[in-house]
Amino acid sequence: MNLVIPLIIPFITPILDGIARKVRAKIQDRIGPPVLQTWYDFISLFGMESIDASGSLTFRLAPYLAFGSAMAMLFLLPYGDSSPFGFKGDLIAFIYFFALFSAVVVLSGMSVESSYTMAGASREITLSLVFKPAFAVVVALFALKSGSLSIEEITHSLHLAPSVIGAYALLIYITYVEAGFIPYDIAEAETEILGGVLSEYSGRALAVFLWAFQIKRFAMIWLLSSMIVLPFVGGVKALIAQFLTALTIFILMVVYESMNARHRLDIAVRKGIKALAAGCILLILAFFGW
Amino acid sequence: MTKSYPFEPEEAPPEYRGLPRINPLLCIGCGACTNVCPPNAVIRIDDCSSGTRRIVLDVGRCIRCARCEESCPTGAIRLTREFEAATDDRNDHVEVVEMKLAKCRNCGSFTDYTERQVHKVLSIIPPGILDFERIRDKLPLCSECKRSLTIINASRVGGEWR
Amino acid sequence: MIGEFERTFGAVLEKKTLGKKKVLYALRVRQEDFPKMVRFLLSMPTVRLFTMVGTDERPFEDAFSVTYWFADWREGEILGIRLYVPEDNPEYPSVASFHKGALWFEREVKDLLGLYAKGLPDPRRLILSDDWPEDEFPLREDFEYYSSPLSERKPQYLPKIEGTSVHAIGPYHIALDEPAHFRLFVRGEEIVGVDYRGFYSHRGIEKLARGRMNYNQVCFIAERVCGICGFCHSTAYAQAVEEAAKIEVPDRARYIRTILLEVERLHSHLLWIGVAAHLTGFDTAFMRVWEVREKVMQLAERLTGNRKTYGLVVVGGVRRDLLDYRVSMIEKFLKEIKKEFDRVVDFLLSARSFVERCRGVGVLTKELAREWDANGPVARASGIDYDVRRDFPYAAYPELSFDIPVYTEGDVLARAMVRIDEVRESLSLIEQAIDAMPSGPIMAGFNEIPGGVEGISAVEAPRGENVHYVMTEDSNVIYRWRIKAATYNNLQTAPDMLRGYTIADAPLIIASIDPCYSCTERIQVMDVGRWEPCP
Amino acid sequence: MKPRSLWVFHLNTGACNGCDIEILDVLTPYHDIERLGVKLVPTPRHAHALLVTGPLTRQAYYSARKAYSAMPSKPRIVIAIGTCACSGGIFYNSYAIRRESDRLSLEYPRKGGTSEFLPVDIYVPGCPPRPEEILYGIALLRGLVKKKMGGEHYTVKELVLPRSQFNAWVELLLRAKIRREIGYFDGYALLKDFMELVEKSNSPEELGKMVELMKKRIKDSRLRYGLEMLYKHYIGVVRMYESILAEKKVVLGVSK
Repeated sequence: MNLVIPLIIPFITPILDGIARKVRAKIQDRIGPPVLQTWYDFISLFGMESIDASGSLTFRLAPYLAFGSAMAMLFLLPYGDSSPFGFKGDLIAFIYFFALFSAVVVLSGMSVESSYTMAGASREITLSLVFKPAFAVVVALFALKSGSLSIEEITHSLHLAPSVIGAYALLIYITYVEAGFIPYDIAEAETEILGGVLSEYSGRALAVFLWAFQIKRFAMIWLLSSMIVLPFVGGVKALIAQFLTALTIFILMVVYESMNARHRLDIAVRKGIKALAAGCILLILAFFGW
Repeated sequence: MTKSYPFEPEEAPPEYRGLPRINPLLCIGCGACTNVCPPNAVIRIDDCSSGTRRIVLDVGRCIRCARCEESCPTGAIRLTREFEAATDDRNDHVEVVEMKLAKCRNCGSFTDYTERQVHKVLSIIPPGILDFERIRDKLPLCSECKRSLTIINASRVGGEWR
Repeated sequence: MIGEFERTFGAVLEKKTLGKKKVLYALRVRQEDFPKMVRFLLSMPTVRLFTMVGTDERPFEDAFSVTYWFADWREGEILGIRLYVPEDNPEYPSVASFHKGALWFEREVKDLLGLYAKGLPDPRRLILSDDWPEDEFPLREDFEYYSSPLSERKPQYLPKIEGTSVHAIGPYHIALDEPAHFRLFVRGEEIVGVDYRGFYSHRGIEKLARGRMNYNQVCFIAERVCGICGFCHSTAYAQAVEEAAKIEVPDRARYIRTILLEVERLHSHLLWIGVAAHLTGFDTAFMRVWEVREKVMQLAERLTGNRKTYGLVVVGGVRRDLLDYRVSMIEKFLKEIKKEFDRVVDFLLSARSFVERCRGVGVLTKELAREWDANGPVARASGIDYDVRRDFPYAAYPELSFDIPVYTEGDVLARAMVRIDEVRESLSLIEQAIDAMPSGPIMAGFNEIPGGVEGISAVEAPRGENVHYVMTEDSNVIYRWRIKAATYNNLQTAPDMLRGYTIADAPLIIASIDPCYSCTERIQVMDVGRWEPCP
Repeated sequence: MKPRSLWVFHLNTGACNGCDIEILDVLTPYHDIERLGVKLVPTPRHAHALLVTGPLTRQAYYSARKAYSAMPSKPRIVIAIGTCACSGGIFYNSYAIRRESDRLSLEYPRKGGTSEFLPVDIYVPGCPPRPEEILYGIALLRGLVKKKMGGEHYTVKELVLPRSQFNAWVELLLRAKIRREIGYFDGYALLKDFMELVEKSNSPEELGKMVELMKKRIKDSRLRYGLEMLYKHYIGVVRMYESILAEKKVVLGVSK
């Protein structure tokens, strides 16, 4: 049972993307594609050849590695009462796979001689250098406050404190950024760098890569929703509550996304540094027991 | 806000300049449209051996400026309000009107205008303005014969043709 | 300008008056005086290089000619200096060596006519395709418009700047609707140098008009110089012919032209605002602005029969009248557009992330704008108070009142603000024009246009001045027709605007010119993805 | 092939912009092509289909071919948007246009455009095509609508001449006049009504009265103006005709 849920989720994410497109369409005063459109897209992409644009192994393996790490992120998350592979330090493993995902993206971008993928890769590195530490600081705060590095244990042993509230706020922000919504979809900006690392992928490999991005996005949001729901609800109800919360967060994020223009890298980095600084201050506060 | 087209039919506004269409009942093959058409979408092809003229309209070349409509003396070519011209075969865009060329009364070869043109010209000349019967005799002449007739006329100074 | 010029140089020149405040001088001897004259003219603060025309005048003057046209926008005067260039030694002194704005003009004349400007700073090929042979010049009279000689493909790119990598935008890039090839030399994300190879949309329109068409057919190809400001081009062309042939256009036709010119400005500016939002990933604003624009398009379709306002202008007037019901339709649409436009602009400008992207980006100083002869919203955003509608009045503009928005910041935001303000001005202009529209015919009666006469006319397109020059020939044919689109000058400022900013800004900066490659390139800059490796 | 998902790459081969803007326009709320599963993608690598616009200039040819070859080999759909892409349009035989075939002046369907170098699946003519026209083309590709165009070849024998003799001659002369007064579009429609009055009336005076009556019926001031002018020109033509008859000159030759 535990294993089934994270195996189902990848099949739900394209539908969520379809919902996002529908919501965006509604905000833009139009009908939009059918909810299953992303699925149709994937099915047709799976039927297409994938062109090997670079000839390097990294380029060919990257989509599958990204998919693998996104799936690993899913398996480490709690679903209701239990997590399939939850262990004492699963949050660390989560961060590991999360960083691996970025690394794969960067490597795939570097493996092609195209200024667009290069630009995408370098943007991904720059963003990672700021936002990944900020995420780590938040995690450290939670660990400090709960004395644990397991997601489940953290959620059950957190106590309300100013620093914890601050950490939640920061977590929401970082989730938004790492989920790659505008204004932070800088590394995959279509109108600037033609989709960044994705620009050289085609057919099947593109579908796998896009799918991996969606799963990763969902995993980030699921983590956030777990952190919000699990302290209050338990049992089967928790799973439903998690899902509904994740859906709500997702839709809210889509709505916020469609009200914004993309940031330039330097602006995003400046905001990231502010988030990191805020995280550090919170950590100090937490250290002193607030 | 979104329209339901293409799932429901839609009409272009009454002022719209859509696909041109030739009405073969009215076309006299004068080629006025072929002279004014900026992209040469309407062309005139004369086949002197079989004595036919084809007016060929290619919608896939047409820029829908309606100069042909403006210049057509009989109102045969009109821009409709239709716009759905997408197809997988370019031959679907072609409209051909074929008609007979007039035969020269003098030498029997084909002239560079059509029987319909002759017919039209004769039917619109107001009574009394032209010497009716004569013209009827002389009208279908090929350019060769016309030229020689002009020379003959010029040599007959003061003659009845001046 | 004309008075002072004549006092200083009048003695060595042959004078020909083209119209009120329009003079053409021919300099037959002592071409070395020419740079002095140009320096003298350009030293005046309100004089700009208007356009430059190269003509094959061998059939009647036994030489080629190049004519530099200058415009004094304060006094509304236009002055041309014609140099005759002999066939056996096709050289003339370069203006581009001291005035940047002349660079493309001289490169163009070199490509199309084979006339070489002595001292031309950048003699690379500009207009013709890379596979065009070196010794064929399409605008010469002995070249047939339909022949298309092939040779080996030799692209000419600028050498890479030391220590940089090349980031190509184009020829096919989602941010550019048209093919153009910018090669950005970048250090990290910062742009340090730019190379442009454009003219992917060169379609040889000027030669087609000479080879295949009569003067009235040219109107329809003039519209297709550009799909956005087509009406401006056909109006400018028709006005040039009308000026040359001294055709008096009926008042009603002038008003109808004005209304449609402003309708076109509306749709073009709305288009631009939407595209700017789209380029920064702000698709909601893009959709909403275009929703308003769609109304303008529907209006245009009902007024002219075509969504792009094509097919209305002919020499001597217009082809369709505005019946009463169409006028009331304009009023109804205007009311809706006005209300919705205010709403979407508030929405767009309330998004901080969008404004942050535009402010302080792509700055073009007033000095640089002068040097490159920038015009239209680009110039007005850099503090140059110049608008053809006011300074060289045409159509019904002299009878209407309007403000010209001028900003001094010179950044993308200023250019956006100029356009937003102009949309409001356009709305008021259309209202005024409707109220003042006289009755009467819509086309002038005339039979033929005379041969051997010249006309020059400018129209303020949404992007700036479109200058059309016409020289006629007998039997209703145009001998030489020269189109200068606004982007022709504005695009040349792009490298200066791009330098120092980042790759992320590049599409937005390029777009802020509102470049119209097809306009510029009838006879077009950018770099491509991996499928187009630069040789 | 009836794809439910169609990712398109937009390829401009030297178009005037008109078609390109209309392609963007189909994305926007009124038309919303995303309904049909169409998405504009940034690189040909992602694309199922190419939307080609423009008459194929020589400079654009090389990059266009590269973009095509960068697409995945299946399905590689090519959609020619606009008259230029279908056949070269108004620019078809310019020196700057790439050509593989001769541009004879007498061949049909006319040669030029995208089909010069790529196999085209759907042609969508129009200058520029209305957004609805593009939607229709995509719907045709997806098999949602039926084809409406078909080639026609007429060899009709009979000829219809709506008017004859004097009135037909007058109509021809008035056509040229009304074009200058209120334009061909409204003018010709008005002229048709006017000619019906002419046919009904027996004398210019009677016609004058009928025109006055008709003017009262028409609300539009411009049409009233047009009618007035038509009557004026009609009288002018009648006078001219009478004076020609009076001078008893026989005119040789037929005016066009």
